[in-house]
Amino acid sequence: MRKLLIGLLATSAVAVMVTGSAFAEKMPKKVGYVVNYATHEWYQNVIKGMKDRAAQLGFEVEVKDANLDAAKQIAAAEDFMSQGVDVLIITPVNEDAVVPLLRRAKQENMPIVLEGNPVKGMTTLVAICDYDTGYHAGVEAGKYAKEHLGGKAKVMNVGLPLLSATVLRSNGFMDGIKTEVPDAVMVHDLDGGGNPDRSFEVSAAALAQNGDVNVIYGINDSSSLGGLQAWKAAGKSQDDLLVVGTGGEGLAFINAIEKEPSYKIEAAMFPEKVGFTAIDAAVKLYNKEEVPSWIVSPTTPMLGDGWKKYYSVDGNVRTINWDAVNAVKAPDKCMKTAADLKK
Amino acid sequence: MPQSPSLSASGSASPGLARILFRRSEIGLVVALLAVILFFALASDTFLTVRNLTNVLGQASLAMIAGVGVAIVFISGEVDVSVGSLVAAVAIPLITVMNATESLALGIAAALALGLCVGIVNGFLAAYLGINSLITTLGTLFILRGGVYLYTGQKAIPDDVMLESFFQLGNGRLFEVVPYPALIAFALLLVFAYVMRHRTFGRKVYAVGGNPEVARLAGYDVKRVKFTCFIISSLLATVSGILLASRLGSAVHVAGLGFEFQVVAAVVLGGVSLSGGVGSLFGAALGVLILSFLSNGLGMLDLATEWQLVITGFIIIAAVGFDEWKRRQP
Amino acid sequence: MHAETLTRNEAIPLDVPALAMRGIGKRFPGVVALDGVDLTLMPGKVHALMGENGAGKSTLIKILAGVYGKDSGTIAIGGVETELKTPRDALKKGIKVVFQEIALISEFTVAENIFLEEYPRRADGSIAWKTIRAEAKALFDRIGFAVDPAARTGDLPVSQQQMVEIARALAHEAKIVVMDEPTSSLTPKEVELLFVVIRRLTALGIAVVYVSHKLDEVFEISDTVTVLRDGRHISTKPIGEHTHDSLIHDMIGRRIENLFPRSRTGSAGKVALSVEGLSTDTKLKDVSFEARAGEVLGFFGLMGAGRTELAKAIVGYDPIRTGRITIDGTALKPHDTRTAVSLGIGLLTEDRKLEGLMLELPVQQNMSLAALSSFAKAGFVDEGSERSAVQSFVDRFRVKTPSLFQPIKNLSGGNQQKVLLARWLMRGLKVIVVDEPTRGIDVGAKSEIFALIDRLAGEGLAVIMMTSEMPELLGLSDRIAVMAEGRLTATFSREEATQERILNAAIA
Amino acid sequence: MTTDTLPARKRGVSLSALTDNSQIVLIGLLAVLCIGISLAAPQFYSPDNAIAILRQCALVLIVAVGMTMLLVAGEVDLSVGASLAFTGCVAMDVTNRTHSVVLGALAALAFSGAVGLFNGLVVTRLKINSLIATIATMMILQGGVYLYTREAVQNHHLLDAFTAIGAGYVGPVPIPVIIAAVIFAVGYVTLRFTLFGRYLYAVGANLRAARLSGLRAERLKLLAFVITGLLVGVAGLILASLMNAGQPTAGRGFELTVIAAVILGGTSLAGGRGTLFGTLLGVLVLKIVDNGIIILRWNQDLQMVVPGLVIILATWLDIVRRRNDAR
Repeated sequence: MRKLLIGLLATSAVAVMVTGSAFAEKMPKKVGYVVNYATHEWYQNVIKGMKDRAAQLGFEVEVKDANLDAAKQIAAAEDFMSQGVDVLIITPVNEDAVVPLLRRAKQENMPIVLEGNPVKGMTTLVAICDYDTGYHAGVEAGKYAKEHLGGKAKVMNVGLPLLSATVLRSNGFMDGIKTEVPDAVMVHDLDGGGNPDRSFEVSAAALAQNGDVNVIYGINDSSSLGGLQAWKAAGKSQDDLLVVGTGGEGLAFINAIEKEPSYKIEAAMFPEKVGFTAIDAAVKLYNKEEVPSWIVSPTTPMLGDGWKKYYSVDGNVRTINWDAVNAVKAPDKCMKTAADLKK
Repeated sequence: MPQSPSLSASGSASPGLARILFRRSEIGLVVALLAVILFFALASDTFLTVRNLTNVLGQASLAMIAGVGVAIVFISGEVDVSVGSLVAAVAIPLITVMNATESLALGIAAALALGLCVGIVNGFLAAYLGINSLITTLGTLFILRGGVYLYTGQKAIPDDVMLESFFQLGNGRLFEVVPYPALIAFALLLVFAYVMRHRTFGRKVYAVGGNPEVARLAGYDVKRVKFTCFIISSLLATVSGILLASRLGSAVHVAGLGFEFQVVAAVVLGGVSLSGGVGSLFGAALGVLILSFLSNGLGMLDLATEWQLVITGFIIIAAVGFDEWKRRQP
Repeated sequence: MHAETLTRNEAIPLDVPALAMRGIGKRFPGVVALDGVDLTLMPGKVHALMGENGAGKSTLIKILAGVYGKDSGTIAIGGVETELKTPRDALKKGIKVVFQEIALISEFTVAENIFLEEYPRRADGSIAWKTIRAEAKALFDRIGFAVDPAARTGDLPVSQQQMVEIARALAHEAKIVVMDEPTSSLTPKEVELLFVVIRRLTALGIAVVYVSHKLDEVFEISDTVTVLRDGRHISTKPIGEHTHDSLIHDMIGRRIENLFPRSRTGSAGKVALSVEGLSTDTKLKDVSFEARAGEVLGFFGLMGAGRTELAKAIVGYDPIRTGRITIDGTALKPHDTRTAVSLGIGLLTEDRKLEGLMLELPVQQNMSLAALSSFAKAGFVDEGSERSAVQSFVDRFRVKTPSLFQPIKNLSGGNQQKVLLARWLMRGLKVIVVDEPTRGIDVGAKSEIFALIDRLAGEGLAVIMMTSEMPELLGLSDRIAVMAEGRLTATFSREEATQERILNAAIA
Repeated sequence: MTTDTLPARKRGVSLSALTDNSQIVLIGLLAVLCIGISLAAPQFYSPDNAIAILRQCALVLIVAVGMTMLLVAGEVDLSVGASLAFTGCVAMDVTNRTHSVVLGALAALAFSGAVGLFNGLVVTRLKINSLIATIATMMILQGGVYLYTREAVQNHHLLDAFTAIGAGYVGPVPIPVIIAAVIFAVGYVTLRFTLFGRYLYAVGANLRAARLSGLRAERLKLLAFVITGLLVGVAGLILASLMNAGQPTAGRGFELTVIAAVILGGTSLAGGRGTLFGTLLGVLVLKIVDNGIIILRWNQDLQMVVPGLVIILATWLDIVRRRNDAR
């Protein structure tokens, strides 16, 4: 086992060197990343992935946090441009709100990599497919329901209508689960605010209104865990329950999978990989190479102990297994995007 | 008898921009601002560039415009915290009307109309019905934000017509140097500083906030003065909202979250008292600038948000505490 | 136009009453403040309005100023019936009032305060600051008051603020000028200047209402006197038909004998309070005195002399710079009301609303505040014994209240004052400082308060009474201390004290 | 009427001893809400929902007890939301390290008490308006919690006692509800019957009068801040237990919910007026509105709009009522 691990590490090192050498000709000195919400674990891991990758390639990533403030995001990008970074990576607080910024960046010849969701006038986007992530998790949930829940799926969606990405996940999940359990229904469609205490609160009320639920889907780990905690607090047994989380950015879901009998599926979105991919895209833009307008970063549902394939945990430190993650295939194109929501 | 000729020579009845700018209470703020700038100029090599300094002026202008309005309400002895939601709300009529008519002027008119309505509601509830203005405007803060979410279905409304004039409003620069928002902010600051100093309305605001009973005896309609202050505050926040919408190119439902805290903190830092009658608009503007340069500089030093929050919190306590201490000295 | 304000306004007809108030009535919760009062002012005449505190002068003036609405009666100005609903209405009709309480914005300069009601403006509508400063200066020069127009008003001593108030009434065209106790803190020289101004006003055809307690002033300046008592109109006569005695008789009525019921006969006991070399940063300079158990020590001083500051310093409320305060032999730590109260000294404040009453709270809570800890066992308040104690004081002091749970804001001033006095008596004090104990209290309640104060001294308390009312000072005090400019200028025994000697010491 | 501040204690406790006019309006509102919601959605009266509502109320009520004391004393604390999140993290972290629920709870209380002390000192010593001072503290805590932990502090100790604090039951009653009930009862007695409570009203009603009467106004306010802090600690502990993690992102907007409930309950922002019984009603009304919107499956965005309207309306009714009283 240990030998295998060492072997894997060695190959990954080689892989890194190979990919690294592909860019050997010209590296930017400094890349700026304006993140929408740095204190969130997801973005902590995106940043970690970026910094790791940039260190491998031998340059610096500087991060500014918009802290969910659309105006502050524009200000941070302005600051980066006047500081003279070579490439800018942006995770928009809101996709529509960075259109003028992209226009100004174009005027100043500042290459920009977007992370998250597509924006009018963008050059390239690194993103996971939110709909697909939900969809594949939904398919797995459907299979689980057929095997363990008597073929019934009554879903409580602890959602976040505020963001198109999270709406896509919920939609994908329902569409996916219906491929296996055609009469699956969404019993509750909730706004959990994406945070645990609010998710708990609305779930508790919803479960009291109608407790006939056997699947809890959360658009992120805080939401699914908030929903699960509300289930437990209502004194319900986890025997006929399936909890599906999304993101897999921190230790919370690992803790839950280990300890909660109903927490069986986690739709992993590999934030580190998103960061990794964004840096590679930034280097390509810097070298004025052709880049696809949409670079998909892979996601995959992890079933039960499946997370151990991608992550190892030592105390409070989680380490990504790059080989396994790099081996996950990403689709060329998302099944549905935010543009489809507006139709 | 504390009646020194030097004090009376610099007394408040002296016009002239320089003398207004450097009246006693504001000198401390100017020094603090210069200290902040000096500190970051030494600590970061990218801070002290024309580009960065003008950037910060542009970024500060939104809080400055709304801050002028909030300061006027504070001086009248009331509070307005509804501006955070208002800047998001006014973008909806602005963008919707612009999309429908392709006219920037009509869009701005629609936005101002909404701002006026909110000002009237705030002013009516607080000044005429006598509901505590903190509660009133906290209520409208919630109602407006909820209303924005309900109306937009929690999605941004994009600018479909992409008028160049609208883009330039928030993003353009005069002679490629000075951002237009900064010019607008400075112009509005001067206009309202003039009003507060040289028009009877402004003096009434100070009198009403300083001592409402005396103001009433002097024949002022205290309620109407306060009512008008709320309208001014809402209209100025609307201007901030319009510039913000231009910078964001859309009506963003989550825009301005927490903006009210930022503005209130800056205004209080600028020496405008929560109890009314004291403070100046230049002080408020300096408060905004100090916090903006602080935020920019800390960002340049690569300090994460958490440090920025902690440092800003302590600076507010220190600055306001110092101000209170100074005020208590005989 | 402002330069011309002191020229005769030809539009004023001299034979039509400038003001005719008929049958004015006004009631407040629990008090009839005015009951069918008449007042007629003729142009170019000075009309004195007299009466004890609580007689209704201030209410009448406030109705005239549009501060209060009247409940009944009519008001005619220049022969035309009119309503004065707001201060603005009154100002528009040319009624200018110099209020007893300073009505100035302390953050503004003197010059700005003068023109607060109507700022001179330039052609473009902006405020003509230069004109304001120049005219304010010219105005002061003309009147002869020495006040710096550029000074921040809040920085000025009270006497100068009073001059600013007076000057303000003259800055604009007026038909009627009302002065409510304008001289209470002015020096005799300044009073003379004021009289010159008043005479100039009457020469211009302006009707002047002059409210004062000071008989000499009234005899000197007024043409006609109207006396009010208990909210009723008593008399209106030309001043020539009055003597000092007749005027006092009209003001006080039969009560003159029993207004100050001095019951004490015994001599004062041991020293209860001793103050040595007390100075503060704000006002007081080297004040030393002693007060003995069982005596009333009266403190007199003009406005701004430092009486209130002294009161606040010796009860530990305000910080002091130097000096030593000893209560019953124990030194008091300065700026610490808690120890002060536990040592047995308390203050009945001058400003009931601001510093005494908890307006929204009921009578019971207001009365028991200082003594509350004595009703507590293990931190819990025994409300039974609290209530019976409160009830017994309500009975003894004859506090008129529907119940102990009535919010105190609904009580009359006299009853409020009794509750606040009871607050301290319930606590059991050695020294009580009473600051203007009868301010805003009607005459009936006044004598009750006097009787209470007298009884307190009789029961062995040292009473320190700060007052600007000469009759109550002379009527109640065993000894009289006089203050001026923050210093103690003289102390008289009851026998030595005369109005003249006291005033001389107060002006020094 | 008797009084709207300290209800008169009659011989024996009758309903009128607990209520006054403003509370009758609230009780009526509560009844209308309950009847209206249950007519439209019968599940409202299910035991599950009742328990869910009570548990939600518990968290808010615990902090609202302290906030009522603060408002009565004429001060306010906006940092409770940020402090709630931080305390939860501290509680979980210390329990993880020590495997002792007692130590974890003590650490949470010590931390939140210290925050209260800090607020109190800043307000009473530096004389900073408490609104501004506690906004600053809020910023410091929001930043500080991320310096302390980047991610949610997970439950590694798996102690049942810790889980029971938030999610346990005694019979059919959730433990947080019992804790809240006890705190409410103690708070009620404290504010209503003790010297400390009576002094808080005096300090809030007239600071100068209180000081002149020998009350240590500054110390009383400081104590109210510390009590509020400690109660935030209790709530933070319950939240961490309920969430099974210390969540640095928790508590956003919590301070506004608490203050809204207290004000709705008739406590004046100006100080000196208010009762804990009113606060209880305020908490119930707000949380039932919140719950009703979900039960009725209305648009959840209304959860922002409705409380805003309710508070403005309630405050206005209070003004009208007091104006009528004055006549």
